[in-house]
Amino acid sequence: MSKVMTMREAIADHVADGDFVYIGGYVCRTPFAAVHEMIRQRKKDLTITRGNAADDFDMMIGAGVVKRFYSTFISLGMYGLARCYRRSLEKGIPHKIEVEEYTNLSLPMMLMAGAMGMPFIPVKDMVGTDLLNIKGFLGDGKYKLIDSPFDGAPVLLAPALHPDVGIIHVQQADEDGNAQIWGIGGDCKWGANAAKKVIVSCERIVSREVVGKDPSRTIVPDFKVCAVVEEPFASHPGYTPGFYDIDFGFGYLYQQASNTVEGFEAFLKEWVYDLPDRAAYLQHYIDRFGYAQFRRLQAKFDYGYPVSYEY
Amino acid sequence: MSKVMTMREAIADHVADGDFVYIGGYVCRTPFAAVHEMIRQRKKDLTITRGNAADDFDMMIGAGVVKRFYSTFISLGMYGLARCYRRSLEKGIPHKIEVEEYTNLSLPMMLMAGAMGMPFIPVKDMVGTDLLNIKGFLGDGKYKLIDSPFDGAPVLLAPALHPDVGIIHVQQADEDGNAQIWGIGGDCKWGANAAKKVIVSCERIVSREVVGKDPSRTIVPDFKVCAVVEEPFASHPGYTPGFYDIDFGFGYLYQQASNTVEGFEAFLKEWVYDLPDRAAYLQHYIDRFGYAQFRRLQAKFDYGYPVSYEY
Amino acid sequence: MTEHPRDYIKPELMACCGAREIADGDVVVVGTGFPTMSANIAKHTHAPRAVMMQESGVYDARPRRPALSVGDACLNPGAAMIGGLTDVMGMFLQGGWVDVGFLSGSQVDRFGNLNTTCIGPYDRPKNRLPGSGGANPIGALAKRCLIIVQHDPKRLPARVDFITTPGYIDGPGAREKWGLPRGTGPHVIITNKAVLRFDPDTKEAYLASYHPGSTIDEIRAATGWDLRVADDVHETEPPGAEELKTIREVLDPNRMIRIYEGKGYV
Amino acid sequence: MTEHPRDYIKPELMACCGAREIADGDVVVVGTGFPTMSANIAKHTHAPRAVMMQESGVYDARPRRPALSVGDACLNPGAAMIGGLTDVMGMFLQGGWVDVGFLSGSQVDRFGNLNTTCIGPYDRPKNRLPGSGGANPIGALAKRCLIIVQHDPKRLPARVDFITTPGYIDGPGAREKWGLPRGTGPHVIITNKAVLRFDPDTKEAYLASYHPGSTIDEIRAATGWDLRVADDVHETEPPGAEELKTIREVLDPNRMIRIYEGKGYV
Repeated sequence: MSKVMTMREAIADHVADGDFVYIGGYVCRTPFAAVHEMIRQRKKDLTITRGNAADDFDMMIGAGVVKRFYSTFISLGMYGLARCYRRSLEKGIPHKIEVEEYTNLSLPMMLMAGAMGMPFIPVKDMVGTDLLNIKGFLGDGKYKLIDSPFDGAPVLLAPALHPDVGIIHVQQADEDGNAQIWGIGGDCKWGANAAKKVIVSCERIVSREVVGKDPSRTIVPDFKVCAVVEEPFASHPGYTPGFYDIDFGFGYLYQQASNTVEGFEAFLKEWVYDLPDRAAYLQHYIDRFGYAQFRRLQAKFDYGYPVSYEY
Repeated sequence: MSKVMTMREAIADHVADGDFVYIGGYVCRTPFAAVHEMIRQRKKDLTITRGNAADDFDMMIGAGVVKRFYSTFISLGMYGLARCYRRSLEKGIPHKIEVEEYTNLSLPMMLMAGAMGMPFIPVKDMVGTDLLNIKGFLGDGKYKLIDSPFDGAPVLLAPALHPDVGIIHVQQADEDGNAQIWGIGGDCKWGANAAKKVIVSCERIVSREVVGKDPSRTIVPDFKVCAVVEEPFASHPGYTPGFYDIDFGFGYLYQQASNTVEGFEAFLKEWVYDLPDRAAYLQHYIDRFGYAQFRRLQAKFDYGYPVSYEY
Repeated sequence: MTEHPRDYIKPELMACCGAREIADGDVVVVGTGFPTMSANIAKHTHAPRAVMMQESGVYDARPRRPALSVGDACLNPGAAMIGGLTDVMGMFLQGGWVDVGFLSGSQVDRFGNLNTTCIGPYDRPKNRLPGSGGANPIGALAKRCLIIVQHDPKRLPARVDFITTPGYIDGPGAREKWGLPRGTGPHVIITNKAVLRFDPDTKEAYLASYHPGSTIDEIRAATGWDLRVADDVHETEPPGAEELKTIREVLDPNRMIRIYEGKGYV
Repeated sequence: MTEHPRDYIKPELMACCGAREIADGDVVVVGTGFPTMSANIAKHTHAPRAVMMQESGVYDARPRRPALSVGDACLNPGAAMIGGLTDVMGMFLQGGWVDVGFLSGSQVDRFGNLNTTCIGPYDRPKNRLPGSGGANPIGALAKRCLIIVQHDPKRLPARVDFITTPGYIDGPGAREKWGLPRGTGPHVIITNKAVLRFDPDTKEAYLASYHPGSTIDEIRAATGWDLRVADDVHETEPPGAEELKTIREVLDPNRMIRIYEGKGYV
């Protein structure tokens, strides 16, 4: 049964105000089209997470859709600190979000624990630091320190996470939602599988037969997926291996815009609110920067080796 | 620096008497050439493990190289019960091995914990059953039952495993040991990475450039690998996806032989002790069953789709 | 009205009994033999959206020959997803996504506990069996376990020699006490003579239906405990024409299912 | 004897200081900028078998352009292995395989603790910083951490406002008490004026060498604690000809390293 729909439908039907949303990506395969749509639909009170957040999370915070953030890190990478995030925590603009802070080891492990049905997971980091002294919306449930029942050594336990929805962008998926990736994974296999349901956006929808030619590339099985959206260039200004590169110039544009509240609002109006969907976004990109620039982002091609699963 | 060597060298140099050895495979990619070589070199007092053991483990037990076995299950699949294993436990032939019993959930999770540097891992199975009442060579270290410090619920913790050596068979590896697979994984990614060092046998050695064309297929990085052995058909009578099928007839041969101590000894003499290496084994196979039968095992070919990692 | 041809064999009836316990959309962990047959009958009849996985790491395989093990080569080409043991047993089963699991054992007791470890004392076994494998976690974590066993008093004792896989353990409240997830447990015991179900209060297996040709007395005599009989006990519905056609024309044209007759499923 | 050209800039010297701490065969977790530069200098000179990974999941990348983030597109084609965060941070780092990690922060204190969380109180921060990311686990679990920081009293206070990443925490025995693995911890602090090392007894950073052009007094005045000076304190060895050649001809022909001068590394 096909789960193919538009991003508007996917976000309207499957992301509710107040939901805990995992959003994949690590510059690589950021589901930016879904992020824009959540902002466009003016979702409220979301809890968001992934390891190593970036411009997409900053934008959601600035747009006011976020209440809580399981955080490990957030910056604009080479462009420096995340402006909206700072304004939220330093000045309460548009409101002060609540933060629960972990690390790029512990948080992905907590998503893995959620995906694997473990109630909690032992991690070796965080101990001895002020990360143990700050407790956010989880309160004492942020972690537990125990003496190992095996050898008495101190062990930190972090809780498993179970997002209501996972949103990932992948290279290809079939109409039922079997989703395939290659290249940098971040924590998206765990985040998606920890979630109660998954929205998959993809560069291309392929047949079930194509999926079956290389099943080891699948990271989420169809029975977990509630929506499949074919959305080429969905990661822009991030990248998708084999499809397009990072748009460094656009990253700079966002940094410049987000330096001020006014600039940020104007950016949102131009690139999110005034555009109905991703096609319009790309149309606007080409109008503004030219097709040649758009073309420049598109990836070179290089063959990998085909493999056979036959017997 | 190339780590390429013969199987004889790999086993002689990197498997010591008394070692704890993880041996990958799930009918799929069984490292049978390495198993034969450990028997041929008459290793002693090994501790062995993997989820769902089969004919290779039975043969090692019958050959007397095993002292201890972290077990979840062992059978000859469609051929029924594992004869040498039963003789060992029921009659002490050639000696009674020590068994520590887990399941196909908990043991792979314990290998994952070992690979991930976790001291232990919570698992939801085993509780309420006699698996908690039998403790083998780990004694009280087999598991610990605690009340979750988060919600008070009972939680079973199983210890992380750290084999001295991991032995896996893969489709391809480069000379330094970057090892790539596709198809059924069993627990070999975790078992290999939990080990202090890894022996990789492969159907083909490829260049580092070929590995780099599809790095998402790599399951073990070169710095963990101590030996690379190019050993085509190493999984026989098991299979390797894309290379050759299961040899059902040979499985029957082993079952028949292992029905009696004498039959088993004759089998070992014919297929292990009297042959110097894998080439001789295949030569003997062709001599005995004919090239046409050998050819019949070889896999059909079907193209997967090539992918690009470019930007 | 469903047509019921009369030329079926007992293993075909048993496979159909299994199939009928599978609902559309169910996520099913299968082994080889009966489980695969049952799940496929369901998929070809009333449950087209049921999906199957094998513990070795395979989801939605499209084998061109019957798989002879859960790691069979034929499960690789065409599957929707292939990972490893921790994907299927961890992410899917322990993660709480599996609706139906199949179990089998040398002994099954009145609480649906299974023994695949040993006959006789553990330290000096009369017969040493393969061990748990995936059985214990499936019994612990699948929402509904379907147990397939041959009907005789040795195989259906009041209490198994060794609990490898949890049914209702020692009765009401036991699974909860041990922290097993809510809404899981054995659902039905399918034998070559009958279908047993579990009393929601006592957690003991009772006779729900007797197969054509078997009698209640015969079944009670072949059961190792004082088998209670349902008020609405009835004859098991024989395989329907569509089910049999699926088995014989689609799933098993070589009639490999006959080997179960040789094993005593008559 | 090694030749030392005089036209190097301070960031080049700092990158070389980092490179010299890497031994042949080391497994190194790198970020962008200094760490990648240092590891590559080492690989092209005395440590050809050192290997690099990025926390995003990449091992032994072969980028054709300088990576501008640890998730950069250029890290994908040609790498030896690509997984995810739990592969690099879990399997390799927490698994105990990482020899060298690089750290940087807005504040580094005398015990090598780092702050990348906030300046001022946590609940009402004057400046809110990005958070731990991979820093805390690298500081907790890498065998030798190399800390890169600009040398001024604000950035090198006696005590950081917030310990994001553990150095020696509050001194001798603290890492052990918290159960951090043996043989891990900060190894060296490389600034634009000096190289500081850690006293094995007190765990406090002391002055090991001053860069050409900097004086001991100037360095002590620019440090937020009463900086002790090694008995064998000496001038930092300037970049060698081979090191400089590697930087300028192989690693950074566009001289992007100059941006660090603009950031104050002079």
